Amino acid sequence: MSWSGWGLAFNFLIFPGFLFSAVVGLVLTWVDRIVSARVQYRRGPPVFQPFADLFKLLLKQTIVPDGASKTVFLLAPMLGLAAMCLTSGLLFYVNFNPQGSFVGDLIVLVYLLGLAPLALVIGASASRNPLSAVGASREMMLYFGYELPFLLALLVPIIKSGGAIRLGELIVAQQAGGPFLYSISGVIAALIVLFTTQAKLGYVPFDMAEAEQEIMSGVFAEYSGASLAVFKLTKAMMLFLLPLFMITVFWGGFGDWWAILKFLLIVVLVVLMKNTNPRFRIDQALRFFWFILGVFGIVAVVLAFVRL
Amino acid sequence: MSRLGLWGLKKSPWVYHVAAASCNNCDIEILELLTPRYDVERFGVVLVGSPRHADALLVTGVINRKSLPRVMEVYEQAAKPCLVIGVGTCTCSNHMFKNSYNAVGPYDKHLPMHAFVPGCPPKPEAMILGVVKALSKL
Amino acid sequence: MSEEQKSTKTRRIVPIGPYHPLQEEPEFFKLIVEGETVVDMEINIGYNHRGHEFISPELTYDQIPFLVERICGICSNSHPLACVLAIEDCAGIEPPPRANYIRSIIHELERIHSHLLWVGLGGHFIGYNTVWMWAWKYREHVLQVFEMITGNRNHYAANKPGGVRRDISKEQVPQVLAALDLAEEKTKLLTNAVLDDPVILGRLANVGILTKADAIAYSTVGPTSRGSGVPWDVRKDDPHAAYAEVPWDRVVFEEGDVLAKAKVRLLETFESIKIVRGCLENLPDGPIEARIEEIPPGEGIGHTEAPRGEVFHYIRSDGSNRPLRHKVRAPSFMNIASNVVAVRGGSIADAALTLAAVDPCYCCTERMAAFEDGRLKYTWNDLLKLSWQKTERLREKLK
Amino acid sequence: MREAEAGLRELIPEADVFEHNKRRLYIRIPREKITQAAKFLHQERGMRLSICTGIDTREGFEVLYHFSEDKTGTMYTLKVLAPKDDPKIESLASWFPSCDWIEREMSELLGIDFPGHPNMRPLLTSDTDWDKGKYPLRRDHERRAEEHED
Repeated sequence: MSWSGWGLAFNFLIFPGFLFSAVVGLVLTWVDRIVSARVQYRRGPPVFQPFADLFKLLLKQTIVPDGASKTVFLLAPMLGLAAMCLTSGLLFYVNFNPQGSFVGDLIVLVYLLGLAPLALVIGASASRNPLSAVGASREMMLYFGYELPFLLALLVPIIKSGGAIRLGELIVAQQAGGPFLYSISGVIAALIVLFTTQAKLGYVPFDMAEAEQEIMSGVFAEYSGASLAVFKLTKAMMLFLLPLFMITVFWGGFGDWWAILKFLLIVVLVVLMKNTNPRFRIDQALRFFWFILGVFGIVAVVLAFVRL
Repeated sequence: MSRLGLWGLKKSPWVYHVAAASCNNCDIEILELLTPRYDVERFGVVLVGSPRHADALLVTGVINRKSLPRVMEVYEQAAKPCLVIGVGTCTCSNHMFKNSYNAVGPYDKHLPMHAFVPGCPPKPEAMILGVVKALSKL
Repeated sequence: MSEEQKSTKTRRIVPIGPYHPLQEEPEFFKLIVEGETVVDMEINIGYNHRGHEFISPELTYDQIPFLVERICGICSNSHPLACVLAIEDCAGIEPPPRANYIRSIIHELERIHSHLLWVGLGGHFIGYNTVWMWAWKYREHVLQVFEMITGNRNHYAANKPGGVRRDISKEQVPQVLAALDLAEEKTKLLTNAVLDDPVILGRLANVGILTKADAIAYSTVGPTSRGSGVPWDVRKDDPHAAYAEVPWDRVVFEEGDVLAKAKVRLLETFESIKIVRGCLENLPDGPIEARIEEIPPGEGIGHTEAPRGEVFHYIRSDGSNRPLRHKVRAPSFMNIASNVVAVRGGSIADAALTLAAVDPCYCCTERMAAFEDGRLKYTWNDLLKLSWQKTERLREKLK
Repeated sequence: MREAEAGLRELIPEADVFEHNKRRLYIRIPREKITQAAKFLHQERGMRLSICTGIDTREGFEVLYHFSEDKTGTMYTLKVLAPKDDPKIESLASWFPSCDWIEREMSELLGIDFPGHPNMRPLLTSDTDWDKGKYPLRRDHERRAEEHED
């Protein structure tokens, strides 16, 4: 892989960027749905289901609600999608090419992952729907909620690798000294990231921003057709990329075939968590993230300093 | 391209449930469709929370003067193309409420209906057949 | 963000309904919120008004049970039962004992299915779809019993003035009992799963509290009032059908929050199972209906405990075969009004839950006809064009 | 004799009590006494208001207040008559929230006026093209049954 010209375009659009991660992400949403169905004594949809959903949405009418600012409303989904494509490119590049990563790409990645909820907030605010506004404010609050323990948890691998903020160094350190997960601080940090993943994906118990029963799909309420499809695609890609990120940072990267198994394990864990919990209230979620996970995050950081 | 969309629509009809002065029975049976015994997610049917996401509106009940403008608004908000399927005898003929001062149905006076599923309430199997027949005309 | 919103004190209106996934029926709640806190609520009903009280005087006494059955599809035995009780009260006749027992059996089976339905929907409302699926899976057993003994999954048409329409045969009794055993076992499982889950408790406890004083002032009925420590239960207070003859207990909780209401419903399910068992075991022999010669001029009141609370029917007769006036009061009419006090001070998420917690019921065969027959096929573009044309016409109309 | 019945007779001497059977009591009282009687039944005897029924009769509009005494399972029904040319009955909603909705419903479907109601908006028919001044539950409201052939 190269960082220039056509290669870059290929990386961004086909592999591992847009197309590849989209297809894998969509298959993963099927995994999500089939596992949910089996937990609930149902059969679940066929494997092509997410693709049918997507094609249908892409070709349906896209309505811009009255009073919404058209440009922002329609561009917001693209922002999230672009961020995810970049994330995908970056993650794959550093995993297959640990020496080639640049300084601070971990921080870039954190911000890229933050762009997806931001896109939701922007889009929902642009739609001028009171329910979407409630959803947007919830999404924003949730973002502030989980970002603090998330960053604390990410400090753990940084400390363990001796202050590296390059993903490549993290991977190299793990290949040399074993994954960071296999230590007390690593387990705590990984659990925090797992909960954050749940929240970033907008899955139960942290789906209050798109609570269908309370605020009619909240942030998505006014989206239809292609723009909704882009949001769904972004979510699907996140379902692919967030566990991948977790493996990269905590579980030794995906240099070997075991990574696939680790990856599926994380996805199934996320789906099971989704199906065995009711939705939190937003204040409960904030309390959970700040006062429980935040404290655990600090504990993990301290433990990491004393090399536990 | 449009054939791909049509295939998608047939394979993944997302339904939004509109009850206009119904007795709740058809509504409950519609929800019943999603539960383990019938599980229409097998066919890609998902109940969505916003009319903007809907491909099919399942309407139930005799429409009354107060709900009529709201139902029409919901239809207008739905992203097109959008099927409208009437569930229950009330939607076809006002059922036993035809003499009521408040019933303004049946639905085909107001909305472009694609199918009716009569019955009070129709059995869930009949509803599935209704949606399938409506889709098979596409 | 939340602090900032609280300080600016901007009031917003968050509409719930008329078409909202929270409710199966159209109803409009305007929540007036500051940030996420609900400060007031307006309720706008009438999207479901069909004029039953207007139609009823046009029908004969034999037809009316079918009409009132269609007030509500979930409590579709309560309304006919209360109605025939009112007619019998007016005419001064007593149904035979076997009819009374069958009425109780069907009424309690309905309560089981309705409470399980609520538990499922309650799970759905807090985003716990697994509870929804499980509860409704177990509810299917009861619906199958209904299909066996009355011929339909819903709308049982069991009651008629003077008795019941269908008998329960000897062969059916063991089948019903078997289904009950299954339902009881599974409901126990579900009850434990729901009431032991700390997150569920965190969501339900101390939410949407309806105080005892408010419950009395608003005259709430059924589980809504029994969750607030008001022990009113028509089955015990004014015994009808076979309720005085089988052993069972009231379920009352004092807290008044959503959790208490959920507990009332879950535990009542077991009481209902107990009643059905008792009735089936002591089912007396004899006729299933008393003959009514005529309804004398006068008036009659019938009330019964529906799954959601007291259903009240009043009949005024002028001696003909049609009533002069037929008043219907569904339990939710009283319960929903009490929401105004219950949601104040909670968050939007809690408000949605509180509204659902009273088990609102606002309203209180199989053939298929394709709309246009023939081999007409729509293409994607046709569909788009047709839909858009119709939308334009609608828009004109709406203006 | 029941305690509540005796108390009511004492409070309103002109009350005309009709016992339909041992659990159903109908008490006809003058229009002006309804607040007094309802306060007695609800606040002193702790009864629950089941519902009110409005009826269009030959004599006038009859409004029935069905109170349920849940301790004994007895229904006490207060009957009040308002003449057709002056359909007015004092509202109870200001102190008794259970009456709020039903009074609104009676006023829009039957055309009875409840002076003193804190929030007299239509309950079921607001924001519709409702024919003002037509009350479907009155006997003279046109019936659609004749238009159709059954």
